[in-house]
Amino acid sequence: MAKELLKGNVAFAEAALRNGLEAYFGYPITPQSEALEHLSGRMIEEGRVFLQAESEVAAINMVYGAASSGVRTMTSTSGPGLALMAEGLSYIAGSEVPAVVVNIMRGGPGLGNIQPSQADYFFMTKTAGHGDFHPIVLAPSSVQEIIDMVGLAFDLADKYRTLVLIAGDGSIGQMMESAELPPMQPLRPEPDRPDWAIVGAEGRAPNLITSLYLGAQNLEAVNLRLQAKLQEIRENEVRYQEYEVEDAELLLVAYGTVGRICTTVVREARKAGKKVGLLRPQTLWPFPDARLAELGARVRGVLVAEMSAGQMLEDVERAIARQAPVRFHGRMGGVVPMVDEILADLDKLDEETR
Amino acid sequence: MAKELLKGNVAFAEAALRNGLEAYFGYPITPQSEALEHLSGRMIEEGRVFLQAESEVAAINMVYGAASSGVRTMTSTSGPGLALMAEGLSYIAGSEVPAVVVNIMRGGPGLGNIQPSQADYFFMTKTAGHGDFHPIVLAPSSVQEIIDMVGLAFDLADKYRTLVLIAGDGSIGQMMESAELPPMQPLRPEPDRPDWAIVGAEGRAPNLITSLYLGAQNLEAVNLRLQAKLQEIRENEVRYQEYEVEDAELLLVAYGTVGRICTTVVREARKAGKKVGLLRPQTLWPFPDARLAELGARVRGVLVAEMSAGQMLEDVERAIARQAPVRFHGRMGGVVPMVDEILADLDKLDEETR
Amino acid sequence: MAKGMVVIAVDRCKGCGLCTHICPSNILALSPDSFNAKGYHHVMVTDMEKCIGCASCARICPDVVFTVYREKRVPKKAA
Amino acid sequence: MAKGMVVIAVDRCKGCGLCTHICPSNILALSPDSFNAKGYHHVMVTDMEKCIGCASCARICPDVVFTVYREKRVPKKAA
Amino acid sequence: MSVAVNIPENMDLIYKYPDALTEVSTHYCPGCVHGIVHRMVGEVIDELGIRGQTIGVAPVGCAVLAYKYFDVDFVEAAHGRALAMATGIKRVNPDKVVFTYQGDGDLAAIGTAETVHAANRGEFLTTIFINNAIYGMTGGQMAPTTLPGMVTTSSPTGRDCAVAGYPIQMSEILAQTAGAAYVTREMALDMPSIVKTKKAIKRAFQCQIAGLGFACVEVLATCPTNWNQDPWASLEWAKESMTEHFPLGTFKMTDAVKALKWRD
Amino acid sequence: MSVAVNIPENMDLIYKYPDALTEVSTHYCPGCVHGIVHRMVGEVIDELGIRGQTIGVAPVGCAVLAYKYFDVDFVEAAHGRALAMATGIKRVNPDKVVFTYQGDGDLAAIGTAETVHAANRGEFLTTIFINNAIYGMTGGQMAPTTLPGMVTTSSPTGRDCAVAGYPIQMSEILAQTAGAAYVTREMALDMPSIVKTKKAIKRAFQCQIAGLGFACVEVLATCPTNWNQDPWASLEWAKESMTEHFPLGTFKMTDAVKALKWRD
Amino acid sequence: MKHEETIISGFGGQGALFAGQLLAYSGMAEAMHVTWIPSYGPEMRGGTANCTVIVSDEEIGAPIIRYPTCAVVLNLPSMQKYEPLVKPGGVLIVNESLVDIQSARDDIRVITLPASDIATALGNPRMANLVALGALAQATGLVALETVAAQLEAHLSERQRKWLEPNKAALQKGAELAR
Amino acid sequence: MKHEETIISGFGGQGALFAGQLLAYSGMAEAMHVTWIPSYGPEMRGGTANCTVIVSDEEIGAPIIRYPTCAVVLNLPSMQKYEPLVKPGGVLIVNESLVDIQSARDDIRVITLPASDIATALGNPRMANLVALGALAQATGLVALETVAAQLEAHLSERQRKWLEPNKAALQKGAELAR
Ligand SMILES: Cc1ncc(C[n+]2csc(CCOP(=O)(O)OP(=O)(O)O)c2C)c(N)n1
Ligand SMILES: Cc1ncc(C[n+]2csc(CCOP(=O)(O)OP(=O)(O)O)c2C)c(N)n1
Ligand code: SF4
Ligand code: SF4
Ligand code: SF4
Ligand code: SF4
Repeated sequence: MAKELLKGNVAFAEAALRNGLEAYFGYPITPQSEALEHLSGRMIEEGRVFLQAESEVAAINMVYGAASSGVRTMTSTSGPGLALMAEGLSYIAGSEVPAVVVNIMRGGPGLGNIQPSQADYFFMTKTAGHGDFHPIVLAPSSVQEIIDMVGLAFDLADKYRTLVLIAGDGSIGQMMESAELPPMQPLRPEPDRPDWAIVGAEGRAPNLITSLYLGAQNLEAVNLRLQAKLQEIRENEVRYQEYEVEDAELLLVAYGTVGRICTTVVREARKAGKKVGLLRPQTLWPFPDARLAELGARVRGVLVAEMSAGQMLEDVERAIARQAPVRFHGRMGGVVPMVDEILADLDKLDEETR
Repeated sequence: MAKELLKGNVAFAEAALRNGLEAYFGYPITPQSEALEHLSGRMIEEGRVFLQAESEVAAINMVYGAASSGVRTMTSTSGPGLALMAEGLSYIAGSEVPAVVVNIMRGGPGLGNIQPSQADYFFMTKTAGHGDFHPIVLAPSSVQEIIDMVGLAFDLADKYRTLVLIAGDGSIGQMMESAELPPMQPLRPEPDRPDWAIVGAEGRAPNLITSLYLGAQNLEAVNLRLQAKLQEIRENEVRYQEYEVEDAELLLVAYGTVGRICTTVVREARKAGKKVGLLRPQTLWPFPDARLAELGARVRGVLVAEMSAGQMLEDVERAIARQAPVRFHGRMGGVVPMVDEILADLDKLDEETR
Repeated sequence: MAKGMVVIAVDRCKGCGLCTHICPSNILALSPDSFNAKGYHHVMVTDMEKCIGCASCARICPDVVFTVYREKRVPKKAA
Repeated sequence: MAKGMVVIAVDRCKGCGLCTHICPSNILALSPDSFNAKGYHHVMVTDMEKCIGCASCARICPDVVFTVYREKRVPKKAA
Repeated sequence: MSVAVNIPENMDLIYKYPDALTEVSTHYCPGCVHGIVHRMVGEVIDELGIRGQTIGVAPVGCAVLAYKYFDVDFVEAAHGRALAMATGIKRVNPDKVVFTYQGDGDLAAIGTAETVHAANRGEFLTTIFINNAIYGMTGGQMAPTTLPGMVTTSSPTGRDCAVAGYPIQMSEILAQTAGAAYVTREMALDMPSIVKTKKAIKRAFQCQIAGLGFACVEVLATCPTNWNQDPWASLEWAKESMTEHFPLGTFKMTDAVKALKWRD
Repeated sequence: MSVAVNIPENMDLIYKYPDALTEVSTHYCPGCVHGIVHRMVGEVIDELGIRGQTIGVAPVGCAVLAYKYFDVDFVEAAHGRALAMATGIKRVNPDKVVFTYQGDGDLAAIGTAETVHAANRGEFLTTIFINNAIYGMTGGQMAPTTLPGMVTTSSPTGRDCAVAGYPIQMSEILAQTAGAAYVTREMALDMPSIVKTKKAIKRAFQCQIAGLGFACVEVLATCPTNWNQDPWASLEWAKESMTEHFPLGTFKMTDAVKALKWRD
Repeated sequence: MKHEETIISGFGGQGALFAGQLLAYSGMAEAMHVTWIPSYGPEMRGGTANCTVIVSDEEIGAPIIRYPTCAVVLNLPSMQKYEPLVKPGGVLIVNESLVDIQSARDDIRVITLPASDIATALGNPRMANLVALGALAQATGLVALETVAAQLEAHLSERQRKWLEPNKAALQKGAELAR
Repeated sequence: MKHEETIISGFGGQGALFAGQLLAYSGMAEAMHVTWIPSYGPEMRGGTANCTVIVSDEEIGAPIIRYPTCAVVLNLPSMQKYEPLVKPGGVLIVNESLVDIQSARDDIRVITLPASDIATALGNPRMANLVALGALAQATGLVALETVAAQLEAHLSERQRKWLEPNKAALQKGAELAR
């Protein structure tokens, strides 16, 4: 496929379709509505399922239903909508059906506004709902990466029978960039639905999708199995990208839009003769804590940059465990950090740790 | 008042009423329904507002409305219901109205079961909804303490115009214990509603309760104010209880029901000649990290016990920052840890760190 | 001979007594002193000869305790 | 003399033109070339003499641009 | 299930345990109408020969464990979201028969939006709606359908409608949606009504199979436990009191549904 | 607001800027009916003399900033939850006049449960429901009220009701609730209908003040921007097409409401 | 030091929960610390009901225990479940009217008494719980029988008032049999 | 190395976003990295519209910037907002048909041209964006004018096709005036 100039929202939607998305359910919310709009035409064109739900609560439970039937299904939303999905997300996690949810983050709390933000980090990585579970959380920093991550998300969801979230932000959703879409994948024919899927019990014992387990011991057993799976994911699926960390004395940690901004910061800092490197987590859960612990032992200081009051910051602090000072550059409410502002904080960190 | 044998759910409900609760909105869910049931009679008796809502989503938004009018108001629920409230909680936080929400935790994820659990720790302390905020989270370990904490919760909510959550579990809700209720407080008369409250604009400029701030700069300013308030709370409202930590070589950290179980563990361990102490956080947010960091420097090892896969564990690890090994004893799905099992893990830690 | 006949899955019965009220022949009763495996006073037939095979018991029983038989009818014209 | 009269808050106008269609006297039009402070071609009265003071313009205007006056009526009996 | 008895030659089997039900004994209280309706649904599945094509959606409510009792593929939905989940399922399995089985708290309180919109979209789904005027599972709190004056654990002095709202009439509401093809209120409280309810359930399944639109059968039922009544008395009470606030009848039936040929 | 003009002695002021509105110019698009209805609500508040007793609840939708335009206490609710929030407010301020102002996405999609239950409880609230058949604020996606065949950004080939559901008739639904005292569908699309709508709004406020129950005025409106029509053309189109799917009329009016004395 | 961790268990209507509450009230009345916690949840539909009561001179840590120091079993399933769990040196009270198996434990004190039959004789089989409670008080010496009787008087519901004297007799009878 | 960070800003209907996309397409066509991001949100109702386009030989970090190296201002509010922000050494293109103030900056290159008038003369005032884009291409040398014309041809919507030649003329005219 050739490169095209693609808007992030349209790109991830089309990428999902080409990765075999069979059913999309969603409710409009800025700044991701173009994804829903794109699929409203394309899915019908391809003879697949598109349905605008009456709310995000309904949308996630429709996804839950379709996922229970073993098809590739997803929804997309932004903060307030994601919050409404929390119960459904927990049910999806508890009954171990594969599903993908894209969250294009906007300013909060409450109605806030619709500018880019990363303030749903905690919500997505720590919980996403009541009870013990973590979804896999992927954090793209470009239109190309969100395209690629949609494919990855479906593969991981299917492989682990788990919930996968994609943590974008308004900037990635609204931006156009040149990127390449994947080729159209053929749909899995119905008879190939996974053997746990509920599709009618003809010729076999009935299947059941549930998250109810009466009796503490039973539910604990399920939780232990879930935790074992999460452990496996922790061991195998940590992803991150490093820029110039080999000789870095100062380490930047940032993801998504801020991550890509920090590549410029690294370039500028290097021009100014500072040995700065960047670790950009591509999975927010599982988090690259082992790698950070290693780097923490080697660098003079760490600067975390986020569009939030400091959420990933806590995970970085935990990983670094005071091996080096950890400082924070955060913008909120839709303000996107600028290269020179981050550079200024790097300078301070440099002096402080010299 | 004399001591009575009181069930946790009834106790906190009656305590709320006596602390000036003017309006309760809720939706039944085990294991907290007795609170709603108790108030269904008592509030009407006292001429106050009790309304069983059509859902938790409606309940929290009714609370939001009543709170906007400057009255003491609350709801109570359990995991799945709390998850449904996430959006509303974020609005309440974003528009800075005081409200109290009691969460009597049960096994998850999904429908799970109704036995005691502590697996909503992340949900409550890290986020409770989309965007940047933390509610204050109080963690009672006895019927008396949940009574006392309801009063504290309303005071803190009013003082900081913030959301306060009470993190109970099925055991605290269902248990009867002897405890003393506070005396009946008189209701604040309507003219004394706070000056920001919306009660009709007669004779003054209109008031507005909103969480919408167009323009990134405006919303950032609001967030900065919010964060400043949270910082103030961090500095002033950390609460915890210590048992025998003075000479402790091994430190237990546990809250709520597990916290009280661990007092027995400490007693038993001491009988066996082990120098064990317990730190029991009473506020989960703000978290007693400074105190833990101090203790971490002094002890040989730390054992965290929770009814979860390890949630508070992460905060403890961050605070201890590898000054001492941190180990974990966790039960899930409604299983309550037993004294001897925790003792066994303490023994292991003892040997490991000798 | 009886027109109908019921077979009772005794251990499914929870002793709710609905069938005893509905039986037009009044031949169902709860065992006054024996318990089934679940610990309930279960249903019994007091006089099977009077059973008319109406299946009312089966239709009202929430626990599907009854299997019902009825005398073969002389085939009529199809309705 | 005109039966009615309107006062226009020019800078509130967004030039939607609803009033120009509704005016029974057909005396409202959008300024063909002048803009108001908001940058819109705003409404103007072409012939105030023909205004009958019906307030239709005021009632349909989404931006409450109009204030309307009408000739005093000879007081009638109360309805 | 079967007991070793000799069945005389001249006897026809006229009622047997439905194939579509498992042999698991239910957790329902003695005399609970849930069991009666389960049986009817099982029979309808048998009669239509759709066991292998049917997918059930269990609610949160006393029927939460319904999946144990039906020998068909099942999912357990979140409280109130059965029809949203069913929509997701049906849309990706358009050739399967999907039904939800829901209580009044589930369908008419927390699930109101999902219910109304599934109906209004005309989802090809069948809903069995058990209206027992109370929240059974959680210990007898007031339901949106609780009758005026009725004492529950959350209306201890009896439902005061002026404060707590009125019994909600879901069938009347659903009949106002364009997508509903068949909306009826029945009861399962005596022999004629049980026979009639079963017919309605069958029609509601056939409506789906024929692709005619959304079908909902509201069944007036009892909860002897939380009503604090003996099972038979509760049937009598319900017949008298519930029908007063919930008039029986078919509130919507499109011509196509009317014209359905019965496959008996 | 005022301009220095000489008003002849023989002239009466017959229309002036309502006191209950602030002087802030709205953010609505040129020709948007939201502005017309705002004005009417402002006038009604003036006429009833309740500015200081009124509390408004803004929705999420194009009217999200309504609080800027009314000179009364206001809250901004979460999307769809205006009536839940209003319930909380009214219950603790029973002597105040509380109204919600909501769009079709807010009231009839995500807020369906809150809407139906506030009505069914008979909350003493007044709801102004702007039905413009589209999601204006988010860029013109299909609403639950979008007409068959209508092109929107999420129904690019026109709404196919068989797949996307039918235009939902909320007034018909709300009329089925016991707590609703006054439910009417009006339009604000030409002079007579505007005059009539204002009367309905006034009645809906009076209904609340008199404590008669829940009142909802559905107002058929336009969204010239997302309909891609010139403002006047959009009024004409709406009059023709919308009324076909949303018949005008009063769907419920209790005798007490009928008997209301007009304080004009 | 006094400290007992008791589980009382039986069928739904047998009053296990109330007996537990009475024990807790009695402990309170004697100025001890007490906790009472019921089993709750799915077991509610039909099934059994049980509660855990801890009465202690010291502040109570864990309100939920796995191995009781005393168990009162009013029916067969309860016997099967709790008999093996009683801590060595503990006490097991068995309602032999409904439990037709015997305990094989020789490291605990087993008190077997026909509680339901005694209760029926006293007028109401539902008083078996009090017979057993009387035995428990007697066997453990945890609380005085008079205290229990006084608490019974204080906490019997209006509707049950008429059963006060028979109830007291039941307590008494149980205590006698445990002597 | 080529690297320009451009903001194009105007009223809703003035085509600022499309001009930005054309610039991005042209950058792509010349094998450079590009990003385009619109302002979105409440400004949509009425108000102004702007976009940020970065075209660069290198991979692009921040897609959002505060100080552009080029700004194209099609109306007065845009002029007021962006004129002060252009980086020293940068380029400012001003549509003087609608902007009646002058830039006081002497550290940047200011190109003032009556874009709307030119566009009107060419048949449609809506082509002012292309006049300005032509000037931008010319002034910065970021992309060749032919590339822009080719991309215009490739991306003009069906409905707009009839305006292709006048559009090209507008580009040309703008470029001429910036020479
Ligand atoms: C989100 C959420 N809220 C509340 C509950 C608790 N809950 C379980 S069932 C139920 C209501 C049951 O009533 P109904 O639907 O009428 O069914 P019934 O038990 O009477 O058959 C409630 C409130 C829950 N599980 N999840
Ligand atoms: C939970 C949530 N979901 C979605 C949105 C996005 N959203 C804002 S307004 C709106 C719909 C607006 O349509 P309507 O209510 O019809 O009002 P209109 O704008 O047409 O006046 C939506 C979906 C949101 N803010 N919150
Ligand atoms: S079949 Fe009819 S007559 Fe026979 S036992 Fe059943 S109800 Fe009675
Ligand atoms: S008052 Fe009537 S006649 Fe006068 S300008 Fe307005 S619409 Fe026209
Ligand atoms: S609680 Fe009520 S609805 Fe539930 S099983 Fe028992 S009788 Fe049936
Ligand atoms: S988008 Fe539509 S509803 Fe919103 S202000 Fe513009 S015209 Fe009105």
